[in-house]
Amino acid sequence: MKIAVVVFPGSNCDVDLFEALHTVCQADVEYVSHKEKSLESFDAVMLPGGFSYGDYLRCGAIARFSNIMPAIVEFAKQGKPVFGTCNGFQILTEAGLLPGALKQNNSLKFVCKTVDLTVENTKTPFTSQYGEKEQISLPIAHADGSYYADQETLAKLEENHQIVFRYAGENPNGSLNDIAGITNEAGNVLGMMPHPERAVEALLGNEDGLRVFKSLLESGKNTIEEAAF
Amino acid sequence: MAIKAEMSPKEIKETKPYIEWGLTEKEFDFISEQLLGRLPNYTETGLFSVMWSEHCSYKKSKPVLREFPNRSKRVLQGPGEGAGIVDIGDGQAVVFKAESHNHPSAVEPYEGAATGVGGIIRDIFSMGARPIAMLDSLHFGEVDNAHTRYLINEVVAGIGGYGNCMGIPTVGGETTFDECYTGNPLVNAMCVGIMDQNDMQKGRAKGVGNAVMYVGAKTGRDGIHGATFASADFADDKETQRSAVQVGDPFMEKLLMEACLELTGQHKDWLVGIQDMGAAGIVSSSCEMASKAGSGMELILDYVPQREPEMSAYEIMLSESQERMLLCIRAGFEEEVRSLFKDYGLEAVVIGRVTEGNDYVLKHKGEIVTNIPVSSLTEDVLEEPSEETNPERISVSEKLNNWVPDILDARETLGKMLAQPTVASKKIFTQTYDSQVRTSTVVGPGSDAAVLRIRGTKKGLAMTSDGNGRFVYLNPLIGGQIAVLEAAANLIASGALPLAMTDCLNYGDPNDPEIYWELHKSVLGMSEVCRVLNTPVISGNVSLYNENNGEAIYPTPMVGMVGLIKNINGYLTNTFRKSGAKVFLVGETFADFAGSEIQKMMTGKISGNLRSINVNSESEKFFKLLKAIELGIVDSAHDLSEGGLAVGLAESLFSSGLGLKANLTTMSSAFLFSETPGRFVVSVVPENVENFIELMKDDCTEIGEVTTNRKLQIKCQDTEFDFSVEEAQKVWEEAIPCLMKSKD
Amino acid sequence: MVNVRIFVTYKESVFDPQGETITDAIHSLGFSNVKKVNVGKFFDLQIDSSDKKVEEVVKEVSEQLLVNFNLETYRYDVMEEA
Amino acid sequence: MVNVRIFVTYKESVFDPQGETITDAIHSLGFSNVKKVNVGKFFDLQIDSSDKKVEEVVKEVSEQLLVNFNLETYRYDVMEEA
Ligand SMILES: Nc1ncnc2c1ncn2[C@@H]1O[C@H](COP(=O)(O)OP(=O)(O)O)[C@@H](O)[C@H]1O
Ligand SMILES: [Mg+2]
Repeated sequence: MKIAVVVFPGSNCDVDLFEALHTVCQADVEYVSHKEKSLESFDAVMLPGGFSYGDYLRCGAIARFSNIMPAIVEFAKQGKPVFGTCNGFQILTEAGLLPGALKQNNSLKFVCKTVDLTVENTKTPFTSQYGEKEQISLPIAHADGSYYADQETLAKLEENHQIVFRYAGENPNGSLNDIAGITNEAGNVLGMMPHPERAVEALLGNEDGLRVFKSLLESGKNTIEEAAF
Repeated sequence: MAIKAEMSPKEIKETKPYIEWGLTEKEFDFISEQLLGRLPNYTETGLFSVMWSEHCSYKKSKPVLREFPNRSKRVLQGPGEGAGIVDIGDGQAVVFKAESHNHPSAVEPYEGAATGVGGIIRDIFSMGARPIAMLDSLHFGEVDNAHTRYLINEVVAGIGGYGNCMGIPTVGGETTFDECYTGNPLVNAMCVGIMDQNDMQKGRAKGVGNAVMYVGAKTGRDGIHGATFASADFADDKETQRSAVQVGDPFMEKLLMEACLELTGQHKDWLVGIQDMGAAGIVSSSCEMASKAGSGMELILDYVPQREPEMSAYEIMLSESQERMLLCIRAGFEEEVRSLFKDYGLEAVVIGRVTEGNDYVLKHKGEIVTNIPVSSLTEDVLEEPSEETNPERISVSEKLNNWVPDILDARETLGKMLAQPTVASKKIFTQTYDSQVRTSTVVGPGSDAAVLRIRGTKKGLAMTSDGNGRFVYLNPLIGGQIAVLEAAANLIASGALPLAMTDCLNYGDPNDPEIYWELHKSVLGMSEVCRVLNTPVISGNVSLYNENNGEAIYPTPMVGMVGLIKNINGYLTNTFRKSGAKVFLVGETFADFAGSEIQKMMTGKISGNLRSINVNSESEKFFKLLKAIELGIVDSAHDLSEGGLAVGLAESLFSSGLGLKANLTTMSSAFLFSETPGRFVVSVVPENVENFIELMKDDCTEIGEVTTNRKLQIKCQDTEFDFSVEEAQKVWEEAIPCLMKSKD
Repeated sequence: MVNVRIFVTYKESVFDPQGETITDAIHSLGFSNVKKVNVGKFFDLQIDSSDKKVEEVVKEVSEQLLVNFNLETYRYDVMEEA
Repeated sequence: MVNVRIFVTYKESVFDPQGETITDAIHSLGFSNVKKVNVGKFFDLQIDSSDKKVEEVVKEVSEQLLVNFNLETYRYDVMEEA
């Protein structure tokens, strides 16, 4: 499986994603500039955290007009795995690949800490290695992570099991329904505010995020095997 | 400040506007008569006034700074460049420097702090290094009034706002509170970078005909006279300072950093020299680059990218617009550089050339607006000898008996102590900093030093920033010693060998002989410890005139220190890890209450004299402990500072899920709060105890055992008490959030 | 040249933490007669009106970029010709 | 009840990175006739006008809380009585 980590002007967790995949998971991963137009040789796409375009205007609002975006939209439409964390999540909502929006935290402050989460849906390409309702903890680091969608959309998210991660215990930002991460209806696009890529090594004190990447790599094996079969 | 309003040289001589810009009459006359042989024009007078300010010239502090040792086998670049560089083996080097932004932050706390961070980051990547961590050192007034709370909120938000957006983790720092900083908070920032040794760059413009290129943000009228402003005492007259406010654009700086790192890392053949535009903008960067290379320079100001219309030469040269760099590019590669920067959405423009000789020539709108020797701006600055006198408070306190606290209820005293803002948890601030981005932070804010791993190696770096103005105020020499010892102790406790240090020297008005004496004595104290520990000073910054309406701050040297961890898996934190481990106190405890937190808490002020320190034996003890840690026989280590042993024991228990039974029967409860420097609390698992004692000998005393009952149980000579760890932690964590919420 | 001011606000149903915080702060300053505060942002655009219709440009820029319809609504005023 | 809208903008000479970035984004969307974008914020206050003079309240609240005079200036409109 070949994975693209997209770099926008102002992305800054691109290294974190890359290293988690390359060094820790030994996956085949490449940086792809926002200027590129094609994702042809890739099997999965990841949008990193950071401050694309300084988060001026709204987080992710300007990045969604990048050259690479149409290719990402097309990629998602084909049912291939697309993942966004933090700013990546914000870009995916701004681009309409995921419903809803991310507002400023209720505290009005940036918050960097480790939070408890419940894995709500293990039937996605990113969560198959977690147990149903498993409690994990992951770092968050954002100022605008309060998930908002109107009631109708929220009801649909709940009904379709599109909510993949929920804050357990303290809700750190005011997200509706304690939402920390969601997929699109088809389940191949995941956006989440927490940073699994920061929790993949014992040296840094947390390995709970590793299985997001392991799940993806495993799902890749399955599809390749299926194709070979 | 339109061009037509500019005064003629004669008018300048007569009406002396330069005095307001910070130049003295004596200096002006020296410049006209000795250096130029004519009167300087308006633009030239402006250039002199900023380049001869203390901030750019160090004319007052230079004689004192010469005391600092700045060499060791490892030092690759000492003071004199954007930042100092130290060899860490494997062809790699660590690069670091600290910078103060006190005065800008007093006026506009958010942008002042943010642009301080932006400036120090540029210093690091201008050396060819990738910034990997930020630390800060913040000193505010007491948290009992709305203005101080506003300053705190805005400064902290500014530091986080810039660092978070840049993707550089803010991993450590310090925050203290004392009345003397009320009108003049100290906002110091330190940046640490890492590089391959063959990527090292210098701020140098040499090679006749080579291009001087300007990259980054456009020049506006912001921050004109920022450098002189930083060098003068300021009163409450805010109106005139408002124009000096610069706004930071971290997004622009992120692009600038990536572009510059591509240039320094991959196109060394194009590049001759690089320097950031900090204080005094284009003038300081360009003339320093020429001066260091012994070149002349000619700049055409019409080519400088400008944000506002009708800017005069004076304004263009003195502007302190942020996020700009100056490059010297080998002739013939201008187009390549332009296109590299364009790829990042940035402008790179040739604004001049390196010339022969020593002339600094500026042209604007077809006229020569400046033609002076380069060295007149950099080398020829008159050093100002300063008078020194021993302040009366010192000679008085030498004769008095030192205060010793009378503890009625040790448990209650500890509870109150944990809630003192200087002791209490700073999480409410540090959790607004992204301390983990780049996924190399092994230990973030909260322990003695921050620890980062170095990717691709087994090594790690530990780093800390420390300052204790109270001790320096009571005895500058010993206070200076303590400042460096304290920083080194933080690194040792993390398992790191201290390599070198940087500093920010924050003092009052140096024209006051007592303040100059404080500066001099404290630098002597710091230097002595640097020599003994072999931690040379490789970079730093001086911030004088820290006064508000005539009242000086405590003399507050900030020490930033970086250490090397041989094997990252052997790093330690201050938290106890295993029940049954034996707890030792390393170092002896004396009646050191002068300048302590307990004195401040119980008497409302600080007083007394400091006990002198045997620096050599401190150093021996430090290195013995480091050896024990490197041998893997220590389980946790915590150096003791504000609040003394009692606070240190409590902190070692926080979030550990453990307890401690301490037997201190040789100590009266007052000594629990003594702040004797150079002490550590360490825990050692039973199988290592024998080896540990063998190594540490008399320098360690067993004081108790880690338990599972989540209680801090202390028995001393005069009393015995229990404190639930959960309760103690709650007091410690909630103190500052609670103060920050108050409404008066 | 035409100057246009575009006002963007949260939709009625969206909780605005900033508005609440500011209301509290105003009350703690003692201005209890300030009952409610809503916060919004505005964009002043200078538009060269020669080619395309100004209102069209304003609508497109707003709807494509300046406004997130999940949360926000907008209005605009065409101001004096400069 | 009186409704007041307070407009807060950067002072003329203050660098506004947000405005610049948004202008660039608008240009890259193809709207080259948008020459300049300035960003500001506004506050809608509902004020009970019974006791203190409304304008006084607005001034004090703005100057003490809403406006940072290092960088910003403000204006306000008193709107319809609600
Ligand atoms: N207190 C100090 N101790 C050691 N070196 C210092 C000190 N203050 C300044 N320096 C060194 O002098 C040089 C000039 O510093 P400075 O003017 O602050 O740099 P910048 O131009 O980046 O603001 C730097 O190399 C700095 O490291
Ligand atoms: Mg510099």
